[in-house]
Amino acid sequence: MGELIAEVLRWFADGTRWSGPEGVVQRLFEHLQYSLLSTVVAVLIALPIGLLIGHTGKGAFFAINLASFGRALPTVGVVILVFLVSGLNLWPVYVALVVLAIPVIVTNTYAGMAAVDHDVRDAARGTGLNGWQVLFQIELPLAVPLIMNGVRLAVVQVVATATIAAYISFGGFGRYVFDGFAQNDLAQVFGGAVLIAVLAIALDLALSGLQRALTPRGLALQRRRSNR
Amino acid sequence: MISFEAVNKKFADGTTAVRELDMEIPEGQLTVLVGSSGCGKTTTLRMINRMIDATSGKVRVDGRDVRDVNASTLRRNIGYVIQQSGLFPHRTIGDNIATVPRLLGWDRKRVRDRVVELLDTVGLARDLAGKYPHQLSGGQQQRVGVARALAADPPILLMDEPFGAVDPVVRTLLQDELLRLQDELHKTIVFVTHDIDEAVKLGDRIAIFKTGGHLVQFSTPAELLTHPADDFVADFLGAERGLKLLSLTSLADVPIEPVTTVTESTSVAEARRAGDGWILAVTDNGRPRGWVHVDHLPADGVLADAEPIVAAGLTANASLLAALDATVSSPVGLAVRVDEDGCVAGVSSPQQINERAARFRAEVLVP
Amino acid sequence: MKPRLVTAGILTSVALVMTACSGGVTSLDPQSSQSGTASEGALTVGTANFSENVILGHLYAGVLKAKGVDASVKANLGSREIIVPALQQGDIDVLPEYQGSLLQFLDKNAKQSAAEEVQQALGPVLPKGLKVLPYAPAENKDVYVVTKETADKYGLKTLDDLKAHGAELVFGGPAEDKTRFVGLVGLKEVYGVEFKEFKALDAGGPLTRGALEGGDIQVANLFSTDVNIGNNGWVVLEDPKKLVPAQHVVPLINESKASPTVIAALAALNDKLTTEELTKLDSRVDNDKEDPDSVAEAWLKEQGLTS
Amino acid sequence: MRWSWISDHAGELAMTTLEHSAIAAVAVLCGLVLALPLGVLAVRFPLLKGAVLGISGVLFTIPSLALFILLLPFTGLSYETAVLGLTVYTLVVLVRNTVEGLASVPPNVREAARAMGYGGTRTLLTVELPLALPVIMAGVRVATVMTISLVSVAGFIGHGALGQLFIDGFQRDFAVPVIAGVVITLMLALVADLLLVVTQHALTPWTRRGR
Repeated sequence: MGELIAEVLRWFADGTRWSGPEGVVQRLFEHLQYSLLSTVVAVLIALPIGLLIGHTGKGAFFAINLASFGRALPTVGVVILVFLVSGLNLWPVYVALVVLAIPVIVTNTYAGMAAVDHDVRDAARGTGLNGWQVLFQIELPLAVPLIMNGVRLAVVQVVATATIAAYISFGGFGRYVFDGFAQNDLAQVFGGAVLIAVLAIALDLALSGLQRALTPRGLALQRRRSNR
Repeated sequence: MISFEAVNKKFADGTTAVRELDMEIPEGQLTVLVGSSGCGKTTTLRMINRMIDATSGKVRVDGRDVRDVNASTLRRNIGYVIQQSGLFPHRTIGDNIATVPRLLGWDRKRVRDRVVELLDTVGLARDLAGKYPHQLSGGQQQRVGVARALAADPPILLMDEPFGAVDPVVRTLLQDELLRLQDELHKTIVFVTHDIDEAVKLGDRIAIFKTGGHLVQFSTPAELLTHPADDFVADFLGAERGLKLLSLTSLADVPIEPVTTVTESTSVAEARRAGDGWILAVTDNGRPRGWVHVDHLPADGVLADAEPIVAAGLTANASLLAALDATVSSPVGLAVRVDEDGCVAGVSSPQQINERAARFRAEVLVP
Repeated sequence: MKPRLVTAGILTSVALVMTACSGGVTSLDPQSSQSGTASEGALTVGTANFSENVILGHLYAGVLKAKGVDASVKANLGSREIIVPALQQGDIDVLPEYQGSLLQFLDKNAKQSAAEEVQQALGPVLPKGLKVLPYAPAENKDVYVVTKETADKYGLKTLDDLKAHGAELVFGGPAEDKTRFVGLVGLKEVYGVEFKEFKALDAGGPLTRGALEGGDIQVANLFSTDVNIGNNGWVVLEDPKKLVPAQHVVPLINESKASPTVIAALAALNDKLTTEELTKLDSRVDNDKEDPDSVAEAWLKEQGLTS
Repeated sequence: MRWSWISDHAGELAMTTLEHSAIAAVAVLCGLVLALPLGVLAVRFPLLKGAVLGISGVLFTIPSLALFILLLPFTGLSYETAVLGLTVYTLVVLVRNTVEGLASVPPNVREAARAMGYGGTRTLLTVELPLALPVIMAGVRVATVMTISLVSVAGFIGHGALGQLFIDGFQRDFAVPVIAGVVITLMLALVADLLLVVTQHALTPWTRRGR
């Protein structure tokens, strides 16, 4: 074990590891590209669905089961299936990652909407806000913390799963995992896993900053108080 | 004026919340809908601003069927206050109050001025405008709820158990405030509660609902207390119907007897000379302080040292019930009367109060 | 119970469960419980992650079953780099191998090229406990393939010709090519070829073929038995300096499992296993989408190896 | 598309499905048996709580394939590697839910138990754990469905059960086994989830709506 760690450290210490077309920096950009693009697309699809379900209260059953369904969908199978249809391009990766992220975001958005105080929603309607105004002025701001929890969870999963891009010859940190596996070079696998974990944690931290920034001040104060 | 014509409301799960309701809610008055839970009172209220649409029948506001008006437009012209205030937690107090004016497209300055005006109206400090709802007490939040409902000066105010979640002391305070506001504003207020005492205290008219959505009686509080329509209403009003009746009339017509008062800074020796038995101690500016027995005075010092038995002063607006209560808790069996400034004007005896009660009973019973 | 006792109890149970989860569970797996002992018990044939190797695995298992050996197949385990250690550990017992690649895997400096030499050289370098059985006539070499257009454009015939144009070409093959002698290392050392880029794909599978077809790569590491090469009119670059050694199919086996029955069964298979036959088998799986197991089963019957 | 492949391999598919279920079930059970005590300890010792939850959070960011590969030097290309790797992932969910479940027990219930003379262990076993059960079971459901899906990743180390179908289909450019694998995995997850819902319903009679 100690030997492996020493090897991993040597792997990281290798100066040529970091630059060039196969360097860590290039792989980082690739990994970010797969992960972020997928997450953004997933948000664009999932957020409206979650908001709609939460706002109308219809399809909650669908939302809850979608989560189960999404978790059960084997990513490797999806990648391969799309690959067999689309051929050698990035579609398999994006489809699999988007499909992975959507359920998490939908259910968390729905949960966020469902958690909006019934009285507040009632008062908003009773005060004369129309459906869209209730959604965008009241429900959405109040659901932001939970929606962002969903996005964070999705990003962590997507970053870890973007490893699969390397299986069908593309880049990202997954390259180190698959190459290391094929070459029986565990230090490389370990290095790749560490890079992926660090990236996931870093993105999660960045998003928690965004979450704080997006959370309305009144709500943040309230939460801080009720946590005390 | 709000009217219900043969209104029924059946929910999807099969329960009937309101059955064949015919009711006319008079303009400029405070009408209370009261009943136990599940009697349809809240449903009735929510049909007025179309939070719920009736299954059949017509709900009219100023003669117009509410179904003919866009729901949001309708609601912007009807103030709405609910339990727990329903304030938007992510918006400041000022923004909360400004909700409807902004929806109506008022300019910025007008909105700002209105917010300040309303904070004054409901008795809140102006600097609360920048705070968030959770930074306020329950009572304050409820006042903000009222201010928000009043923001665009709607002729109608719907209040759904607005004081249900605050403690009794604050509730009494808020009820008094509401009565004071109504004295000034003369809105058409529809107020839902399950508390019959609150209904009697606030309502110009009271509608009693029975489980299953029946309106059982719709009349003035006095008529309700003296002529309950049936056993259900009588039961609902409770055992102390007579006493509740006393809360409906004031001390105004009860004569005031003079009383000897001694200021609390008077020395004990001097106070002894003022009389024997119980004497009424007052503050230096004439407000009632309490009853003191000369035998219980300390050896020396001033009257205040004797720790008087507190006696609250009653204005002419105070109810006979409150006066009777004061006589019972007073060591001398007298209610202390004060003028508008709160200065002691004299006392009234239980006999005098009872005489007035008897006359009142006769007045309301006769028709 | 005192809190401390509870804690101790919990820790003990955690420890017990951990042991149970890692050890006790083994018994649920029919294959892994008898590794390392006896000879004629159950036997697991492992295979690498490409079709031909999977077919070979099923052929091995088929002839062994016919001789009463309780054989099963664990297919698609990965690259040699992963499977050979698994063989040593007893996770699998037999592996269809290819002479030259195996030799260079075990001895990076091995330069033997002819079949018999390679077979001889394997003996001493094999890890303890493993041995190779006699090899089959069938051979499947790593080949470096370009499309007709590429060959014409750059005038490519042999690997030597690549040297001048390597900087313009992308090379694709399995990820292990990057570090193997029969791969980037040997191409550079023997032919002085350096490519513009290396793309890690798969072992002569759909990725590599697809990438060559689609122009993502210009030079592909495929296998000589791949019928797609001929079907697509692709050009196999000649190997005048014998970078790729003889690659006859050879069973690599755990010594403890190499009973006379097993040896005899696999030898009988060898007699029928020619390059031509192997190519046909590959084609049925890769092109006709038949299943490796059923293709193997039918062929064994046809050849009279099973009844 | 040769759909007959499915009927030709019905028996094999059934066996593979069973194998898949077994791997997932063993992983979740091992995870549960480890997570319950870990969760209890984490709730008892706040210092441990941060560490346990932190570690499980980090584990979640490691790609499952990398974890399987990194276990190879210890357990080889074996069934244990698959189960061990999957168990680690179930812990992420199960420990968290055990902690949350125990934390969700109303303090007054705990107080009441103590007031009636229950000791710590008795309170834990007869009051806290049963009341935490709905949250724990929710975790078991998530972990089970997730594990059923993750088993296929173990296909890269030869123990993917239904996941082997994906790799097989990939090698041969043949979609039918892949589709079969995906569909069966989903159905398996659905059935497992349903079974767990029924189990939870039976285990927690007090959570049912009285009517």
